[in-house]
Amino acid sequence: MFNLINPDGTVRDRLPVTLEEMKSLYADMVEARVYDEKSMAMQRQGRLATYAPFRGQEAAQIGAAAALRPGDWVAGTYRDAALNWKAGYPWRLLILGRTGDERGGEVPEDVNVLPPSITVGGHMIHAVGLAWAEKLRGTDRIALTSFGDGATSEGDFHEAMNFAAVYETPTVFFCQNNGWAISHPVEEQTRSETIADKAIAYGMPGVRVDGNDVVAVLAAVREAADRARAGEGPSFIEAVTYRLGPHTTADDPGRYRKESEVAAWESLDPLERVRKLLERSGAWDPGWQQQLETEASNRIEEAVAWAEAIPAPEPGDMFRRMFAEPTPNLVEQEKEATGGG
Amino acid sequence: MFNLINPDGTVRDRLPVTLEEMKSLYADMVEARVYDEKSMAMQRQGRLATYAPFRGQEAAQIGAAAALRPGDWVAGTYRDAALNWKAGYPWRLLILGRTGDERGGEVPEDVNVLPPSITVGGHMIHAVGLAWAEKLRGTDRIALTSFGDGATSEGDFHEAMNFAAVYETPTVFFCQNNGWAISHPVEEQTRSETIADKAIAYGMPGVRVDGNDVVAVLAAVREAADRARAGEGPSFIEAVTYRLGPHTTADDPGRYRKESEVAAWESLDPLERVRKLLERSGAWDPGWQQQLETEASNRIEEAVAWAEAIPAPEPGDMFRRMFAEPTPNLVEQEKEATGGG
Amino acid sequence: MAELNIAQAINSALDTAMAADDRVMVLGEDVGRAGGVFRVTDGLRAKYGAERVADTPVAESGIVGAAFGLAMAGLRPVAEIQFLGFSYPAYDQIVNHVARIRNRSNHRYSAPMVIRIPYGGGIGAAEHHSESTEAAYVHIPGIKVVVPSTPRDARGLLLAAIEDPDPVIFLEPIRLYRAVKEQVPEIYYRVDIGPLRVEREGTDVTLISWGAMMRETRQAATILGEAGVSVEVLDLRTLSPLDRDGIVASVEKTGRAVVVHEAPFTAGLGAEVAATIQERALYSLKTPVRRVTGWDTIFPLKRSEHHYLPSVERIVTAAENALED
Amino acid sequence: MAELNIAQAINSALDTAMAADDRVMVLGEDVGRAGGVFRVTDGLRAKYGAERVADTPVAESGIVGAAFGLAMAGLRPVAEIQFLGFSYPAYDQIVNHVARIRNRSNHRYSAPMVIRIPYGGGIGAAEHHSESTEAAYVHIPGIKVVVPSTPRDARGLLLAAIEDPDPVIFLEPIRLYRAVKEQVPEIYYRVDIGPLRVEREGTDVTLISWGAMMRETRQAATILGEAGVSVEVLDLRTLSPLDRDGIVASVEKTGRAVVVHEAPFTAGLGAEVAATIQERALYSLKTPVRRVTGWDTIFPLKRSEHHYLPSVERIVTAAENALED
Ligand SMILES: Cc1ncc(C[n+]2csc(CCOP(=O)(O)OP(=O)(O)O)c2C)c(N)n1
Ligand SMILES: Cc1ncc(C[n+]2csc(CCOP(=O)(O)OP(=O)(O)O)c2C)c(N)n1
Ligand SMILES: [Mg+2]
Ligand SMILES: [Mg+2]
Repeated sequence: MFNLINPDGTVRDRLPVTLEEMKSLYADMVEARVYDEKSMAMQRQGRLATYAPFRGQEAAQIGAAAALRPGDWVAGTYRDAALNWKAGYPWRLLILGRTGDERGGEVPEDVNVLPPSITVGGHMIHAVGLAWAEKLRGTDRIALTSFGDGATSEGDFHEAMNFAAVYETPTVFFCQNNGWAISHPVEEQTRSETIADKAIAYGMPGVRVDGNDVVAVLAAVREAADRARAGEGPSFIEAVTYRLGPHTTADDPGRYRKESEVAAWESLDPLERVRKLLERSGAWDPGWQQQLETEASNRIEEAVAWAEAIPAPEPGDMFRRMFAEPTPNLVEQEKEATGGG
Repeated sequence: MFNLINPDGTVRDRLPVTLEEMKSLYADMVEARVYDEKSMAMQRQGRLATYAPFRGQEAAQIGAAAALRPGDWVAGTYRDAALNWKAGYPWRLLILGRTGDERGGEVPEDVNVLPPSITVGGHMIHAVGLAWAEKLRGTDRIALTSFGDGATSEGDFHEAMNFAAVYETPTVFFCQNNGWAISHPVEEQTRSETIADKAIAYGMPGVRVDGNDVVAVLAAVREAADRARAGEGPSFIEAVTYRLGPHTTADDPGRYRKESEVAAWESLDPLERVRKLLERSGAWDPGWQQQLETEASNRIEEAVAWAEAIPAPEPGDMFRRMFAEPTPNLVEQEKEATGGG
Repeated sequence: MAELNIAQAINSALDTAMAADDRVMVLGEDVGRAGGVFRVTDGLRAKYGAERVADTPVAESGIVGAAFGLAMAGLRPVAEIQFLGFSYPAYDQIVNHVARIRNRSNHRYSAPMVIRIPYGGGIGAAEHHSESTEAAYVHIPGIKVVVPSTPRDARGLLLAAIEDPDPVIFLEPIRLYRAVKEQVPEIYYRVDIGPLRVEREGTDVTLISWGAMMRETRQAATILGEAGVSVEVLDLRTLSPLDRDGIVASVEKTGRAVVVHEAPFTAGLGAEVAATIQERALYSLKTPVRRVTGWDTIFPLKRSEHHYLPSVERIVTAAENALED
Repeated sequence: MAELNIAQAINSALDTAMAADDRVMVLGEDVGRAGGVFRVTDGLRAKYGAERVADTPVAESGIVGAAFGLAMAGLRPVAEIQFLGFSYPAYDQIVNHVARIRNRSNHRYSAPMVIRIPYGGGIGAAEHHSESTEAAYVHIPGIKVVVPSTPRDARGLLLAAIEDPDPVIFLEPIRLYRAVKEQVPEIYYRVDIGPLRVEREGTDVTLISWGAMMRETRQAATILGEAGVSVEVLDLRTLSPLDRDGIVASVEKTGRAVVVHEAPFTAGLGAEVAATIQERALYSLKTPVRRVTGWDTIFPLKRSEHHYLPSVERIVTAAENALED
C-alpha cells in the first residue's frame, strides 16, 4: 500500500509537496473537520436533514480534490462534502442542500462538480460520459468520480469501469474504502484480494493507497490525473481509510462494529499525523491551530447563516425546475397547488 | 490457453478420457451439428422463428455439459441448444420453443435446465441463487451458467460473479467467447488481457481453455464442478471459440466481419480435429460417420415431427400460465379473449 | 394478541414464517447485523443465523436475481430492497425474469418469493427515499403487489405473500411503520391477497386509497363524517390484482369517488381506479371520480415535501366538490 | 420531398441532425458497423466516423449513463436501446438520474439527450422483443415520451427531440418501420413535442391510439366509416406530456371514445386517457370510454401473438358497442 507519511508523522520518502503546501492541506483538513462536527451538531438540533459524516476520511477527500484543476469534473457521493468543497462546491450550498432544499444543488457556473449522488453506484458512469465528452472535444479536462467500497458491488460500477477503459476516457475512479457499507464489512462484500485488484478486470491501472495519508492520496490522484490528461485513459485508486462516525445521523454503529476497531483507527487519524509532521518541522503550534479552527468556524458559521436565511421554497418551485420550459400539465398543476387553479 | 487436442488431431498430453468416451463426445457433436443445420434450413422455410446457430461452438457446449451430473442446474442462452440438449433438454422441446411456443419451455421434471435466456446477462445470477439453495440444503448439486463474451459487459455479470464468490456458491461460470457480440468484436468490448482475467476481481479461479477442444473443455469444467461439489466455491471458465454462422437468421455478418476471419476459424473446426484423432486411432471411418449422421438426422426429424404435430396454442393458454391460480382479472380477460365474455 | 405497530407486525410475520417453514430465508442490505435500516428484521439473525438472514452486498439486481434462483430451487426467499427508489436497478430482474418464469416454462418453474420494499415520503428523507412508483409494478403482468396500512393486515398479508406460489412485491409504508398500533393475533393467520377492505361504510362518497395515504384518507373521512357526510373508505391493500368488484360495488352505492395516492398524478394507479369506475359504473356516477395525488414532479426534499404530499384538506375539498355535483 | 418509410425517416433525421450540429452523436449496441439491428442507423458510421457513431458493449445502464454524462457536458447524444424489453437494466439511470438532474441542480445541469427504443410486437420475435411498457416511462416525471406512427412525424419528432433541452424517450414502432411510406420533407423541420394529431375528423366516436396500433386503429376507422359512422381518429404522438385538451376537445364533440394500445390493460396508458376523459368531459360522455388493449399476460411467442395483439375487429366492436349506448 502506497504511503508517504506514517501515523506518527515521520516520513517514508521525499514528499512531493512543499512545506507551504503541506500547511494548506492541513488547514483544509481542519476546516473540513470543523464542517463535519458542526453539521453533526446542527443535525441533532434538527437544523439539517439526515447527515452522512466523513470524519476520518478528510485526507482522502482533501488529497484527491487537491490534485484536480479548475474545470475538472467531479461526481461524488453524499459523504464527499470535503472533496466537493475543496473542488469548489461552496459550504453554503452544501449546507443548504442538507437542510433539504434543492437549491443546494445549484453549484456555481464555474464549478464542474455534480450535486452529491444519493444512489450508490449510479454516478460513476456519469463521470465516464463527462470525460468522454471532454475527450471528444479535445480539452484537457478530466472527470473524477468518488465512491465507497460498497459501491463497487453494484453492476453500474462494472459498466462504468468497462466503458471508461474501452473508450479510454480521462476518468479517475477514486474509491474510499472506509471499511463498511453501512453495517456490511468490506471483507464480506467481495473476495478480491484488494479493491484495487478489480481494475485488472478492465485492463486499467489500479493502485492501493493509504487513504489517511493526504500526501500519498494527492500524489496517487495527481499521477492518475496526469495520465488522463495525457490521453492515456482512466485509472482506479483505492484509498484505504475508515469511517470513524456513524453511517449517517440515523445509524447506530454499535449494532454492527466494535468500539476497539474504531479506537484502532482513531489512532491513525489523518489530521494528527500531518500535525505531528508540521510540528516537527516547526511549522505548527497551538496558536496556529487555534487560528485555523476559529477562521474555519467563522467561514462555516457564515455559510450556515446564509443558508438558514434563504427563505423557504415556494410551493411552485418544484414545478418550475422539471424542464427548461414547464409543460402545460405542470403549469396547470402548479396553479392547482398554489391555489391559483 | 489450456488445450489437449491440436487442430490437426494430434494430442498435447495424455487425454483424461477413454477412446469410447471420445467416440461418444464426437457422436454428440455430430448430432448437435445436424440439429443446427436442420434448424437453419427450417427457419429459412419459415417453420421456425428466428434461430441463433451455434456452428463452431459444438465442442464448448458438448464438453461443458458432459462434465455435469443429472440433477445439476443449467442456465444458458438462446445459443446453447447443444449444451442444453446434452444436459437433458430434449430436442423436441427445443424445437417446439423455436417455433414460437411457450410449451417448449416446459422441460421434463427430472431435468434441471432452465429455458434458454433471451436477455443477455440476466440469467447468470439465477445460477448463483440455484447453487446457493443447493448449498444451504447440503446437496452436492451444482449450477452451471453459460453465456457469451458480450454478456460479461453487463452489470449483472459483475453482481453474479461477486455474489457467487461472497457466498461461495457451487456455481460454474462458463463463458463462450466466440469473438463477437452480434457486430461488436471482443477486442472492443473490454480492455482486460483475457476474459478469464476478470475472475481476479472476484478472487475466483479463472481459466482460459481452447473452446474448440472438446476434451480440454470437459476437463476444465469437470475440475470446476469437482471444486464446487467439494464446497470450494465458484469458478470461471473462458472457452475461446468462434461463431461460424450469423448471430441469428436475421443477421448479416458480411456487414461487420471478414470472410478471411471466418475461413481461419473454419480450419480450427471442433469436430474435424476429433475426427482426425479418432481416425488415426482407427476408431473412425466414413461408414461410421454416415451412420452417426443418419441416426442423428432420424432422431431430429422425429423431434421435428413431434413438435410440428403439437396443435396450435389455445387463445386461453396465455392466461392460464401467469400464476398457479389465475386471478379473477385473468379469468375475466380469458373469457373476453375467447369470446366467452 | 399483542399490541404491535406495522414494523413490529412485519418482524413478527417474518419470525413466524421462519419458525414454521425452514425454506423461508431473508436476504438484503443490512437486514442481518443491523436488523434493517428500519429495524424491521431486528433479532432475526440472532435467532435464525447468518445463513437464513443474509446481509448482502449493495447490489439490488443481484439480491432479486439471487432470490429468484433460490426460489426456483425450492426455497422461500424474502428479499428486502432498502427503499423503493433503489428497486430500479432490479427492475429488469423483476420484470424480465421473476414475473415471467412460470409463463416461460409453462408452469415447470415458478418463483415463490417476496420482495419487501419500504416506500413513500413524509419523513424528510434524502432524494430517492420517498418514491411511490407502485404503478410501475402493478402494470407488470406476472407479479402481485400488496401494501398494508394496518399492523393486522401487515402481518397477515406478509404471511400470505410468503406462502403464495408466485412472486409478491410487499410495499411497506415508511411513515406508518410506527404511527399506528393495534391488537394483532400472534397465531398464524392470512389476509388474502386480492380483496380490498371496506374500512368504513357510507353512502354519500367513496374514498379509495392504500398504504401510507390511508392516514390522511381516514382523517379526511372523520372530518367529512363530522360534517354529516356518510363516507365509505376503501383500503385496497392489494394493488395487483386489483379488486375491481369491490371498488365498483362501493361506487354503485355512493355514486361519488375520490382516489388518493402520493405517487405522481399521470399514469398513477388512480388512473386505473378511475378508468375502471367509469367503465363499470358510469351510469351510477353522479360526478367525475376525483384524483388527489402527488404532482408530476420529483418528490421534493424536506423543506418542500409538505407542498407535495396530498393533504387532508385536499382530500376533503375533493370530496366536497364531488358532493356538490 | 422524398418517399420514405419510418426507418428511413429516422435515419434521415439522424443524418440531418448530425450534419447540422456536431454536438450530436449516436451510441448503442450495433449502431455502427451493423447500422443497427433494424438498419435504422445504416450509413451513419461511414459518414460521421466511429467517434460520433459509437458501437457500445452490451450494457444498457452504461449506454444511458454514459449518454447522460455526455449530455451534461454539452453534447447531444442519441442513445439507442435495442428493444424496449432491454431498457429495464437502464431504468434506474433513466428514472433516478436522467429525469432528475435538472431538478436536483435547480437548472444548473440538464440532460439534453434522446433515447431511441424500438418497441411493440407483431413480428413473431423472441421473448422480450415485443414489449410495450410506455406507461412505465410516462409515469416518471422529468422525461418526455414520444412515439411516431408516420414517416413525417418520425422525422420531425426526432429532430425536435434532439433539439429539446430535456431528455426525450423516442419509441419506434417496430412493425411499422417498413409498413408505410409517404412523402417526407428533406428540409430541417420539427414536429412539436406535445400536441396530438387529429388524423381523421368525425362526430360520432373518437378512436385514440399511438405508435404501432395506429394501423389497426386506422383500419377500424375505415370499416366504421364505410358503415356510415363518423369517426374521429387521434394519434397522440406525444405520450408525455399528454395533450389532455386535445383529447377532451374531441370527446366533448363525439361523446364516445375508444382508446387502443397493445400494452397490458391494467395501469396502461389507456387508463390515464379514460381517467382524464371522465374527469374533464364526464357530462359529454354518452357511454363509458372503452379500452381495447393487450391482456394482462406476458406478450406471447409467435404462435400466440395474434391472440394477444388487439385486432381491428376488437376495435370495431368496441366502437359499435359504444355507439349502441
Ligand atoms: C442503489 C442504492 N442502494 C442502496 C442504497 C442505501 N445505501 C446508502 S449508503 C449505502 C452503503 C454504501 O456504502 P459505501 O459505498 O461503502 O459508501 P459509504 O457510505 O461507506 O461512504 C447504502 C446501501 C442507496 N443509497 N442506493
Ligand atoms: C439485455 C439485453 N441487451 C441486448 C440484447 C440484444 N442481444 C441479443 S444477443 C446480443 C449479443 C450477445 O453477445 P454474446 O454475449 O457474446 O453472446 P453470443 O450471441 O455471441 O453467443 C445482444 C446485444 C439482449 N438480448 N438482451
Ligand atoms: Mg464504505
Ligand atoms: Mg459472443
